Amino acid sequence: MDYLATILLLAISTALINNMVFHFFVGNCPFIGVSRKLDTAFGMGAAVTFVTTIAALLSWLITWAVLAPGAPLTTWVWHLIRPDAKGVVDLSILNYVVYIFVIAWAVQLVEMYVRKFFPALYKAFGVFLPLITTNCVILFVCLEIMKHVPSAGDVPDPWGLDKALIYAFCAGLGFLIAIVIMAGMREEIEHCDVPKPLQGPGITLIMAGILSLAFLGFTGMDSNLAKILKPAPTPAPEIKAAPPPAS
Amino acid sequence: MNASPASSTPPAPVLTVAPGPHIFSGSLTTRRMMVDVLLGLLPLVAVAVWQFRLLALMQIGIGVAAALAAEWLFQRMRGRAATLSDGSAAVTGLILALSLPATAPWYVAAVGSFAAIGLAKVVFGGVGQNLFNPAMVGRAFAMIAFPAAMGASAYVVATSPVDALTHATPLTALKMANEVTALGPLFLGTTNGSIGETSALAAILGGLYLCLRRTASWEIPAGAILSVVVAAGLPALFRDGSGWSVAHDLSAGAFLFGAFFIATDPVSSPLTPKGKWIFGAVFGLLVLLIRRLSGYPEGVMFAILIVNALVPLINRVSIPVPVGGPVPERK
Amino acid sequence: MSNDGPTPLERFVQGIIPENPVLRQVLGICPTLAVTNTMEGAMTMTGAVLFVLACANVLISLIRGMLKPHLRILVFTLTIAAFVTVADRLLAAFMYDMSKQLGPYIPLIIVNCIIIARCEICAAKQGVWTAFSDAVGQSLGFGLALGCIATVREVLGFGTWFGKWLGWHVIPASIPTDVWSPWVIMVLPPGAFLTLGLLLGATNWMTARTKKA
Amino acid sequence: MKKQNYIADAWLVILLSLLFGGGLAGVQASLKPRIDANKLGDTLSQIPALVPGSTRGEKADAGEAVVYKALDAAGATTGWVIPASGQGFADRLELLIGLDATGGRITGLYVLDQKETPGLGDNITAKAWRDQYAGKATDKPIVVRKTKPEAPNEIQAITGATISSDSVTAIANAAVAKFRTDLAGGGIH
Amino acid sequence: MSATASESTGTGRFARGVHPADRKALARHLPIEVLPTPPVVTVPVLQHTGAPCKPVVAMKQEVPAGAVLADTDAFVSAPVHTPVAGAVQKETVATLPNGRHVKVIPVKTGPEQLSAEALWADLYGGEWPLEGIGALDPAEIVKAIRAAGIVGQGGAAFPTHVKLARNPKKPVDTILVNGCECEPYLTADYRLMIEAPEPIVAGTLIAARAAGAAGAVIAVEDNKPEAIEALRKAATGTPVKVAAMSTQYPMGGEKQTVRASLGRTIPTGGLPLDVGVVVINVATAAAIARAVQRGKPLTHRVVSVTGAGIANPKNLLAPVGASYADLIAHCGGLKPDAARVIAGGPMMGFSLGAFQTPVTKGTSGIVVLTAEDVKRSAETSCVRCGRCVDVCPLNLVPSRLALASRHKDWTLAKRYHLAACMECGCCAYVCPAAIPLVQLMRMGKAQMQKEMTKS
Repeated sequence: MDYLATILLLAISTALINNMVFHFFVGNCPFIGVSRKLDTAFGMGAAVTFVTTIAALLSWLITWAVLAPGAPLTTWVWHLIRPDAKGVVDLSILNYVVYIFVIAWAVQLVEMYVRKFFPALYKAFGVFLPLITTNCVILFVCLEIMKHVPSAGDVPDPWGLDKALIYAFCAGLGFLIAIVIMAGMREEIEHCDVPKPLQGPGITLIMAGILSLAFLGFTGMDSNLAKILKPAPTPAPEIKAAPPPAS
Repeated sequence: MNASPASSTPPAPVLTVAPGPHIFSGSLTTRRMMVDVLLGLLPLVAVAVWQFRLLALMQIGIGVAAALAAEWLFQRMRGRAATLSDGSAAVTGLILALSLPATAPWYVAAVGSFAAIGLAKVVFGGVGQNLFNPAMVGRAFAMIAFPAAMGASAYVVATSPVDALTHATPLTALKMANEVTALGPLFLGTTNGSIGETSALAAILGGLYLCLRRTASWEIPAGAILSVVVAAGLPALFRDGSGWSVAHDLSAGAFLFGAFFIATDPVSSPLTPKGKWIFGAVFGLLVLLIRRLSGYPEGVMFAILIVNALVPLINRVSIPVPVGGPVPERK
Repeated sequence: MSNDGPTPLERFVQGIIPENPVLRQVLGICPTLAVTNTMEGAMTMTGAVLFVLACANVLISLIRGMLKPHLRILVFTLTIAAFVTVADRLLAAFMYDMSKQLGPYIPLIIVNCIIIARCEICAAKQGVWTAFSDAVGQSLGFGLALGCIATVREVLGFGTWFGKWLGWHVIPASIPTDVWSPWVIMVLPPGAFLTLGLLLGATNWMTARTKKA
Repeated sequence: MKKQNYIADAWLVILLSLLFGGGLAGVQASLKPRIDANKLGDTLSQIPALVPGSTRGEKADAGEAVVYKALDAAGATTGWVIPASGQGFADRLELLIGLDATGGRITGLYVLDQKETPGLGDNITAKAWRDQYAGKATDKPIVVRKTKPEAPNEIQAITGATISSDSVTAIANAAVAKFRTDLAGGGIH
Repeated sequence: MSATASESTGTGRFARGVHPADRKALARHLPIEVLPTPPVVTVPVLQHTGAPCKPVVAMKQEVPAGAVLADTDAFVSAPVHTPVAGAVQKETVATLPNGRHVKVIPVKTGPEQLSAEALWADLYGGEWPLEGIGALDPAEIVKAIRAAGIVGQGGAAFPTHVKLARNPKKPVDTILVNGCECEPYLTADYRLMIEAPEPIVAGTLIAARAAGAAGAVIAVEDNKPEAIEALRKAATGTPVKVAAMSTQYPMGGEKQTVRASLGRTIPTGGLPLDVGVVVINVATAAAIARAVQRGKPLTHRVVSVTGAGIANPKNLLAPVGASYADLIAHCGGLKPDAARVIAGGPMMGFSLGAFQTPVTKGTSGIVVLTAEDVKRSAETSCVRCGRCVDVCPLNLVPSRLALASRHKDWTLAKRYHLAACMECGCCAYVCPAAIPLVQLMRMGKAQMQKEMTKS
């Protein structure tokens, strides 16, 4: 139950409250570029979700086993070479380089898979698939996971592979939600008399601004939900409800 | 005329040619709809002035004046004729003002109105084309911009000469202190809150007028109320009452004001009755969700904006099937 | 492009306004929105982009003769990722505050379309000097856009300009709150979206006016 | 044949990789101490302000937990600083809590990282508000009130940001309680 | 056939629609008056949906009343006849109210014509025997109808014999005779139902026999109680059922009448035949009776000349080919405040610029509106109030379709089923923003069709 609550909180917090697009601003290029039609937007969102999850799986594994300070595989290999070596081996300087290649590879994989099994979908957003490589959502998710991989000793909030995958999937889902809503609105304003200078990216950004205003309404939902779902781990028994204000 | 040679025959009629239909119901114009909204808002204005005295008049004055000024200015910037006379800007300004705390400094209503007209109306092409309810965009902008002037604390002024302002708003009291306000004051409007939202009675009166005039689609408030009753009522059946009932949820805060006057803004709501039901229900659920779970005591404004954003998708799933079924594909 | 190719000066000037990466090409939106609530953030980001772009452009330009078409993007990415790592560590070592404030947006430079676009469009085809001045021009253009947005956001949101570094209070903090209050929204995500949206509109409007005149 | 071509084509990539690898290793080697010092300094630099009388701090030996020991110029222990984190109104809050040498009294509180609502919740970083915690006894949990505090273990909430105030207090209460147990159990040196 | 066939299972109403003021009081009390034979009639060779006819008479040829002027071999077509005895003149071209240019054959009226009384007696008077209809040969009936040149008189003018010819794949169980006359102002069918119910009932039974339908229903809106009464009296002892429909525009539309009277829904893009029904107009029914029982062609029809802009509103029995000017002149001409002359009803009719246009078999009325009637506020922006959705009898979203048509966005138009629109005009009638919704949709439909056939 507690585990489920944790997962639910992570999911809601990632997909809605700290939405990739409206809160972290990542994924804005495709968000603006590929949100003209609902169908393509959905395809793009789905592709991003899929790729993000795969990239997260790979990057968590690699970070945990190889890159993080004190990673087991690296340490083992190092001890094979230098049995007398001491201290922690730290390859984290290579993180960024490795992630970007993991992402590029995952994109290739998805492209092949989609082309082979979903030709219609491939036709709809095939052109955008290579662009996903430079979609910051995926790298952002990898970086976020990097901070939580538990190999390094003093990680404040360690994530297992399960949490990393949930996080990645919901991050993609958040992007999907954002881009689908945006595409719906852009189809709707296609025939509106939008001032010329604002047509295209301008009005899209303004709508995104209003949407991010709206999404602010979810702020604090995770902490309140946490209170309901899982009572504080160390409840302070002496705390009583504050007496009603003297009024 | 009499002197003219053709005076023996009556003057030839001037005939026009136009495609049909040639007659019109004519009972309703866009402007009349806006006037209807203003009339429907009258009970709310009355309660606001009764409750908050000059403070209410000040907010309404600033809100409406700034909205009209913004409309005039921005339309001029676009090189369009200013459409002040259609009343839509006045409606936006009034609804915005009614959704503000009485004590908000002058610039809240002013900035809110400019944001409402500028960011939510003119950039989309003006009246009839905005995707979001302008008043709510303006309020959201002001609320996030000036949290101290619009947050829960802004409503309580212990030293205020106006009686109503000395208590926390019912929803804040519930969220922060688990305090339940009695239904009577909630219904009549003798509680604190945004100046137009305190009285459930006034909202119902004005709202029913709008629904009867069909200026507001009744499906939207109906869907909203139904979804709140179900979503808030079902759990209450299984739990002993904390004193906060479904009736409280309906009459506290801006729910009825939002359901009758803001969600029913035709421009930013779905096209078909089915869509309106969905829209109303989603709106109600979102209000409840934000009230119960988020950090904000009230969720009407956020719920409106979110559900406005969903309208294109709602429209997409609620395209009515023509009588006789869809048009057959031609080979 | 013609055979002579553009001169370094041309590339430099083009990057600032006519081919401004943010305002004209609408590239690199993510950092543009994320780091512009203070001028410090905007300028640090500009510096980091300048460093990465200049290094990458120069290196790519040097080895442009050896590039194989199908491995081109791979080389670009590798180069950029390496220089971003360097920039990231330098910031963490010497400007720890800014490094903390910018957080993931420094590593995200790797996927910033501006840089890969410049490598592809300019560096892979031009000489070292042209590539370098292109990098500087583009970065200045980027910095200009970020500076504009950050100015609006910081002044309205905090009432300051370079508040942390220089401590300039554009709007005196002593003004009572019933006359003026900072616009907190400008510091938050919505302010970023709205400011950039309106700035793009303003740019297009001015372009149209200049063309007409 | 084809494979050969492939490798031949990739020589540049391989060369670059080696080059960058070496370069990055150099960067890592030369900058890592400085970065680590920065990270630690973030916390350590707060210690003199959090524990009166201390001039510096160092990481204490506390098993799994992370605790810093505050030392005066002479090297004597003047108190403790514990990092604590938890859910705030908007995102995670990271706090540093200063305690006296016996752990019986809070000496100070500092907010390392927060993303609370600007203008409201972020007032938890204001010194005037944080200073309310200093001097509070740790035998009873601290209680947040919306009006003027009456009991010694009460503090006043920030107007309009009750959740943020509550969060800080709850995180502090939990962390202090845990630290007291650890200290009493002799797990901290 | 089954018992359900003749049983009316409709509720008498259809969903949505509008309730315009019917203004029928202007002419509903006026008995049908026979228009004095005009000096010349110009008979169009195409008065129907389908192939145009070729003239079969030569110039200056003397023809007796009822003689064929033009005919064709095409199945979907109907011959035209001269309503008067006289001399054929040089054929010319006339513009019909719908904008189509067609060949017309002018016939100069000869000296010998039937008197008004004799004409009425020939058309609608006398006995209309009901016995023996059951023994008629369906094929012979259809042949007689074709020979008489009968087309639908409700407006669309589709050749009636085509509808009634038996199709083994699509059996017909009910003949629905449409006497709704839902357009405001028009009273032609109403007067005919009151003054000549017998031929209508006879024609209904003959049509049912031809189509093989066991059931026959005459649907009349309930704002015409006298007509319902008269028809019920005439139909006593026959299987013909007279059903009262609610007064609702566009009740006269096939889809709506069938839905309201029989509870059946015609599929979009389909015909009443698809649900086992053939719909004919009351005047058509009377013409069928005359063609089969008296062997006479369709040469005259009742036309309401009404509206606040005409001096003396009348219901006129006019020969096909008489010009609008003849009818208007007979009614005392236009009043000074007349602003628009409409062929047909004010909802779906066409406004006229010139009055030399001949009356055709499908002309139901001439409505003259005043400036006050056609006053319309200036168009403003759509505020998506949804009034148009509330009234569309086909459950479409006119505001969206008009938007799509205006911007030629055929993807959007298709998504919202533009092609299903029947152009009844309810949407434009109610639109508070005065947007010409149906006009835009009409244009959009035509353009979409054109572009689709092109590609």
